[in-house]
Amino acid sequence: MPEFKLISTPPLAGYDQTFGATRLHAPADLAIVSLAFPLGDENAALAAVKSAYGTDMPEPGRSVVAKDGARLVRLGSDQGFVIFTHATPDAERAVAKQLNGAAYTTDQTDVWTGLELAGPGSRAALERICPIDLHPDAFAIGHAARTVMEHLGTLIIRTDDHAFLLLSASSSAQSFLHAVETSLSNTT
Amino acid sequence: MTQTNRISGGQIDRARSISFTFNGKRMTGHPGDTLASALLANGQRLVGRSFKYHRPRGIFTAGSEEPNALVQLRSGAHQEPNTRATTVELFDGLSATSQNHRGPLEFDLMAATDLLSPFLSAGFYYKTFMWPRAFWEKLYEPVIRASAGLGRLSMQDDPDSYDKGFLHCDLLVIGAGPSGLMAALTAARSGARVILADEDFALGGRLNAETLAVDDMAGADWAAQVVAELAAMDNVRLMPRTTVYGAYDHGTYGALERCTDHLADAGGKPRQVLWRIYSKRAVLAAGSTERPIAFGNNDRPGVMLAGAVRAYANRFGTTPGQQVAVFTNNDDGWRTAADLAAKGVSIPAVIDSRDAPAPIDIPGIRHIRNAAVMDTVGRKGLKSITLTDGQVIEADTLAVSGGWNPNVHLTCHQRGRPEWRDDLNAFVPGANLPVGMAVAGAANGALTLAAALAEGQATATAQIEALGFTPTKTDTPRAEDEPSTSQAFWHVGESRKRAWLDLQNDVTVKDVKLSYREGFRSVEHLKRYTTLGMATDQGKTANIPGLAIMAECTGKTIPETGTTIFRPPYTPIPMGALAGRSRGTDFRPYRLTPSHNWAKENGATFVEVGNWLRAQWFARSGEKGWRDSVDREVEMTRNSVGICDVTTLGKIDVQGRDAAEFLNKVYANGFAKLPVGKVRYGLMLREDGIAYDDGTTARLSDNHFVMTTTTANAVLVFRRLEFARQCLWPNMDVHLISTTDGWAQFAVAGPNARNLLRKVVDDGHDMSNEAFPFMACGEVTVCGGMPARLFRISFSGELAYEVAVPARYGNSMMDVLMQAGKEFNAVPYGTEALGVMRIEKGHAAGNELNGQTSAHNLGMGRMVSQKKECIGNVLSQRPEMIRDDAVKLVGFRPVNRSDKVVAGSHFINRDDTANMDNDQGWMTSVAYSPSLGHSIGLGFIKRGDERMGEVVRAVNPLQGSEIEVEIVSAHFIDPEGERLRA
Amino acid sequence: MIINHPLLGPRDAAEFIYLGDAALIDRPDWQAEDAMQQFHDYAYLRDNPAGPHQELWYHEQGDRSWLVVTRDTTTHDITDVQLARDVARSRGRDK
Amino acid sequence: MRYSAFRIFREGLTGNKGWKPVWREPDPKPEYDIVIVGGGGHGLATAYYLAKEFGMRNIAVLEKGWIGSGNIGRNTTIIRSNYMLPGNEPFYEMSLKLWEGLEQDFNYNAMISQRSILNLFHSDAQRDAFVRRGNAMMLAGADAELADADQLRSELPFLDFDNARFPIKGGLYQRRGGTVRHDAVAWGYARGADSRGVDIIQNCEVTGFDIENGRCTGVQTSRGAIRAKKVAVCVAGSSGRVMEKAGMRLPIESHVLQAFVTEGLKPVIPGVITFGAGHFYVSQSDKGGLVFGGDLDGYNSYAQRGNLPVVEDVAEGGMAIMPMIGRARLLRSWGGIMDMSMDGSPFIDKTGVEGLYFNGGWCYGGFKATPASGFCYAHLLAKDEPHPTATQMRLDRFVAGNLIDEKGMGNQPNLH
Repeated sequence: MPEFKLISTPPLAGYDQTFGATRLHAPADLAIVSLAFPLGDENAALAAVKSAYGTDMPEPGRSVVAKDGARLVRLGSDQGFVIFTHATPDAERAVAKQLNGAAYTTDQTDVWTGLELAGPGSRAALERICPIDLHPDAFAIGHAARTVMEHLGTLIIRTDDHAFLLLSASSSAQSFLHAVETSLSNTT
Repeated sequence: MTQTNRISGGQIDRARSISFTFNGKRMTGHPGDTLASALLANGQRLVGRSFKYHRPRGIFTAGSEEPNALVQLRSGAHQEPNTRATTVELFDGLSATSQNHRGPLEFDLMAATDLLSPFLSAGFYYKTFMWPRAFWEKLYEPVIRASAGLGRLSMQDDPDSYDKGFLHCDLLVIGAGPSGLMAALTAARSGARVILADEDFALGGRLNAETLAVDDMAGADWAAQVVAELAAMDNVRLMPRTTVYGAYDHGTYGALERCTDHLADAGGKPRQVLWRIYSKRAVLAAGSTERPIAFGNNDRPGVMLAGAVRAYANRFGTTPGQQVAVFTNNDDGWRTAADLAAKGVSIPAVIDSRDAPAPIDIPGIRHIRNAAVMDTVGRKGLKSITLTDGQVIEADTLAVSGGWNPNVHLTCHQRGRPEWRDDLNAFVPGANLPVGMAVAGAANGALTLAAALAEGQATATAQIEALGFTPTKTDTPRAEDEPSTSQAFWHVGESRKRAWLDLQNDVTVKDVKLSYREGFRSVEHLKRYTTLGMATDQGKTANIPGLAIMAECTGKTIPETGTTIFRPPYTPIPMGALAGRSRGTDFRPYRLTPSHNWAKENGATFVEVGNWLRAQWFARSGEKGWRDSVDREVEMTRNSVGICDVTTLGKIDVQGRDAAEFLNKVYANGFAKLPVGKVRYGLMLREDGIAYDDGTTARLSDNHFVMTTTTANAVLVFRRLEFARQCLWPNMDVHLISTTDGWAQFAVAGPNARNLLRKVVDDGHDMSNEAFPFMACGEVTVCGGMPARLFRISFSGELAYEVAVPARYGNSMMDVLMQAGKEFNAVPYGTEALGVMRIEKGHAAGNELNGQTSAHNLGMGRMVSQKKECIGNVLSQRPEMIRDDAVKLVGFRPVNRSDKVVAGSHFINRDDTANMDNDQGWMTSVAYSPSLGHSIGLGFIKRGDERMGEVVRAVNPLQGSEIEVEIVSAHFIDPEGERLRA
Repeated sequence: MIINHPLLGPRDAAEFIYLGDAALIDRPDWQAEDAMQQFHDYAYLRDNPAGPHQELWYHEQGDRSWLVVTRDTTTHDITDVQLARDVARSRGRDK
Repeated sequence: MRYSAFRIFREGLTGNKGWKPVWREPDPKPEYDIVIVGGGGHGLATAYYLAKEFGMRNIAVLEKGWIGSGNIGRNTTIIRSNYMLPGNEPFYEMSLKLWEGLEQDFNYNAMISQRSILNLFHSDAQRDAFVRRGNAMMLAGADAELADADQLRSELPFLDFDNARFPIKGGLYQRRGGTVRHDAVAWGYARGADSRGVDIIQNCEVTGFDIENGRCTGVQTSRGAIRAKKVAVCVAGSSGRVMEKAGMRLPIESHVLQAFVTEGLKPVIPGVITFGAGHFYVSQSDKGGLVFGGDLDGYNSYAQRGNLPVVEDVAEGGMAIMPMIGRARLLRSWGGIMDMSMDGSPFIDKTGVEGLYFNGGWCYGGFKATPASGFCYAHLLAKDEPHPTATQMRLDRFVAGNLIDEKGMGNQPNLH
């Protein structure tokens, strides 16, 4: 038996703060697996997604929540993410198994760090860093966009009326957190 | 001081008093005052000195166009130079000082300059100060520089914070005067998303400064009512204290919101927010700016624009003086006389350049027709005026109106040119407006109140209809079309005294005439030669009169003479606001490696590598300098085993049926036949044949590769690969995704690397040299089932591996590797030791792959396949790039082993003179080699590969050194590669 | 500037990286007899009109797609945006 | 009319009535020996040196608008010769030497101020590259000086040494670098050329070239046809547009570069300072404005204006190295169109058409090159062979692969 054990220490683990009535926290055990649809076999891949998750892969810029709680995000014509809760480092294998080789999969869990922003002040805070129009008519629940905030590439998803999931690169997690915190404290 | 000039009325809160100081003098004002209105209320007429002649100056306007009343606001690090007193909202404890004088404001020692003015005409400095040559920099220029400039920076870091933001709307309304309010109201009631921005702290524009009625209400009350309605609507965002300063492409506007400037203390919040507003449509309702008339000594404190005088009286309950004469060429000036007379202020005369009856009946007024002011008296404050017929009238204030210029600025920020309207004697917006913009109200030449209200409504209606909204019916408010005729009358020709056009830069009518005489006749030449319109107010009150005088000289019309181009910003924007949060350590994000915390706890010194922070070395107690640490890390690694976090290298997951063929096209060397389970070094070229990036790519399965790139080029390589995939070979089944941050990757290097890793890699993975030889790779598990990737690659030249685990386990992995290595005396090493070992091994890195060197230069020319299609191979064969006498990468060692080689030295043959013609090449990278016990270097030198053993000079005149170096192989250590294959 | 992405809608051009003339899609045949001359022209002689210009933009802070944007270089007005991959295919590029 | 302090004194006493136009306003003649297309800095300098150094007088300079309306009047006024490559450095050093005697030469004060230029570095690799550059400069006879962080801290205490994202590790000085009053350069050359008989013709746009049998014999203009033995195009920023009329494609793209100035301030910044970890360089004008700039907007453009992201990026760079400028206000921004060449270096060359010559591709380095560009172009026009410092600035250099790529960015014009 090996004598060594590896411990998981994601960069923002356990972060949870409120700013007025708005909460900012790092969701635990967020797993992300990217899907790429093979050229010419896109339909087979989309069908495999549907049969695995019980819902159609959405259009680019949109996301849906599947029955099992996984969120399917379509990032481009041939690429998407599956975002779900999964603690162990085998998220990619789990998704690959469900899709049975119909899409190329890559583990993205550790590429990203996640922050959930929820509460009445969330949009005003995001106005300070996010160039995307977050008015509910323009960016409804489920909408997803990759953009840049304070020099950092960020994927933003509206998860509820006043709630957003933000994903940004894990190596710059502290700077990203600083950017969002500053926005909240500047607007609270 | 007491508020001697307060009169009745106005929108100030007389119930509360505010204390402030000007030049240390304590004064009081009221909430609702600007600094300018409070200074006037306190009888302070002299507020500053002009730029060139240091002439005494007073408040001239009531808005952001102010040329004279620039002060230094606040003190210490908060000191803010060149601040317009006319836009500063008064707050308790405000302190301001005047600027641009030596000695007290009243007795400026530099005022003597004014006496020399005959010799200081426009452009005089181009004609002198040339002899002797050295005197310009040593004498003339320092004197000029010291007397030029206006306010002073504190020289301390700006203590305030700034923020930025992004707003989106259907309709942006710029300006909240009568037309802007109507535009916003019309659009908002129809359900459109509206932003209404105005630079003033009180919305309403001129409605707050006039006594005109709207819907039988006082204009200011009507404005307040509309503002209240808008404020209650959730599709409207009201933005007072916000200047829309620039119109950019595709409906994007820049705006500056002043959040805490009106407070004594920012309270930890951003002082200002710089907004980028994305609008579908915009209505420019920026109003108009009054212009002066030029006459002799028209720059004295007390000479003011008539509309400003009215604004001080009506909005701020302040008269600038006790005897206010009016000089006008239009009807509007008369309203100043009417409004002030109604408040009991004495009006000695209204002088009208026109020979026409009074447009407004003011009981008892002295109306002097067909006349003009020729000169004034009163050095530090107006005492009297002299008319063209010689009569002298006593007055402490002269309200001047030369007509109104529509504020067309934002219409010109793209390609628009304004058009002249003879009936207004003014430029109005041209046809070529920024996309999505329409103009309404005074900004569009609708200079009367009724017209402005109607046009605001009509313009907004058209704008939102175009967006698909159905406007709700709204009645146009009732207002009068007040008299507004004017005469083209620009300057008083009878004046023999200097008549000012640009008050701040001291440009007079004579200067414009001189400019004409010397051939500077195009508007841009006029501006550049005389500096007309180049001061902090950008000539808002000066440009048109200046243009009119040039037109007189040339005998052309004003529109034939031209107009200067308006450029952003509309009013000046602090640098701090433009930078927002990106300053200090927040200038750019930090990227941290997975083992950052471990490194911090273990004494690492960090270095910036792009946005990454990497461990540079790990100092131990007793070590005297960084070299001690680095030498030890190298020696311990080469003797046993060392561990380095190499996560920063770019990692790209490449998958697809055509992945192998794709890699074969983007690398210069072959990749199509790389076996599964193997890694290969790859060299990428730019299309022009220059070396671009290098790294290793591993084949994990038939359709799955993992590419590594250099740290610096990770993003750029990814971009290029996407270009190749989408644009060049769009029918390849290949997919890319970055995994740089996903895997914590560690180099484990040294003779004990395998022994160490055997303790970490789970049983069942054969680590033997036979089963897992040099350049092998595979997916393994470590520490009891953790998925990991193992690559047998070596940058150090030692037996080495790179092992990768999911990044969230990286910090722990570093710890585990060190624990497992304890028995081998394992050492963590940083980027310095990494660099030393790669130089010892002769690997090219950033200093060699600098975008100027080809595979031929790097000694890798033969790697570039000519037997396949790949990026860069064709142009790499151009004759000048494969010359025999090209520079080649080789090693260098000092002939005298105790000499230190220096990167950046140039090579000169032994007997040649050190000059550019004899330049043989340059040293790229150097290190002290603990393994060899002396300094070594890599460098490019002509025909280097043919010159082994030759001694050349490495000259470094920059640092005053020159040594002899011997050309040697770049592979200082283990040239046969036995160690890495062990 | 705003680029109206064919899949994602209007986005600030700051999310994009500019490359240049869309003729960079038309990479010459490496085996042509005059390949050197063709590659020289391809790499160094690009369209530089004062007027409508077909050009390549990369949505780096977005979906990583390359776009062919038709934009007037004198006014910055954008009249057409397409996925570069579609354009490349329509111009006959393959594998 | 010779300018002097005495003349100013005399004119001052007589109401400044005696000043004469700085240049005449002649009508174009039907034919010239040399027609220079473009009345910017380089074109006027070319005419000046042709007349003064090469004895040619029958010359016209044709300007579409007003002279100096192109990049000579919309740059950040910096002069320097801190180049590295043999194809460049001798040329720019020659230019700097010409600057050093220019005002006495053309009797016009262009306020040449050698207040130094400093390039900051923030990493060891950057330092190594600057040492290589500094040594190349010195080998070419220019001056260079390496400063460490301690020296800079004492000389420029307002830089951010203690809270910087990318700490300043030192800098490469060229003390002879500095600034010049840009408009005055155009006016000084125009005055010097005019007084030697050169016809400077404003508001005269070239609409076509008369090319017959591979030979250029003149130009068509908005003021009629003008015959010429030689036609010299010198319109950087508009090169693509103009040479298209001669049927030529150039290895040049047109890009917009923004520049900025703040309100006037009492002296704070001694020389020119450039940031090495972001896009920002700055100097302070004699009038007190901080003149600064940064990177290209990045896309092909002939519109003389830029967009917000670059404005903000440049300001970020400024605040990153000198946070004392937070309360200085940006007064004005403008855009110039740059001839961005494929390797970042210019062209002074004959074309494939006999009698038609080309000068352009200056990227954003054209201002400092004005004297040498004019001199070398005049040399080429007068003698039909390149000046020794400009032999590599050929239009066909990419065919053979003879790149002059100071930045190592390759055939990507917006990265130079």
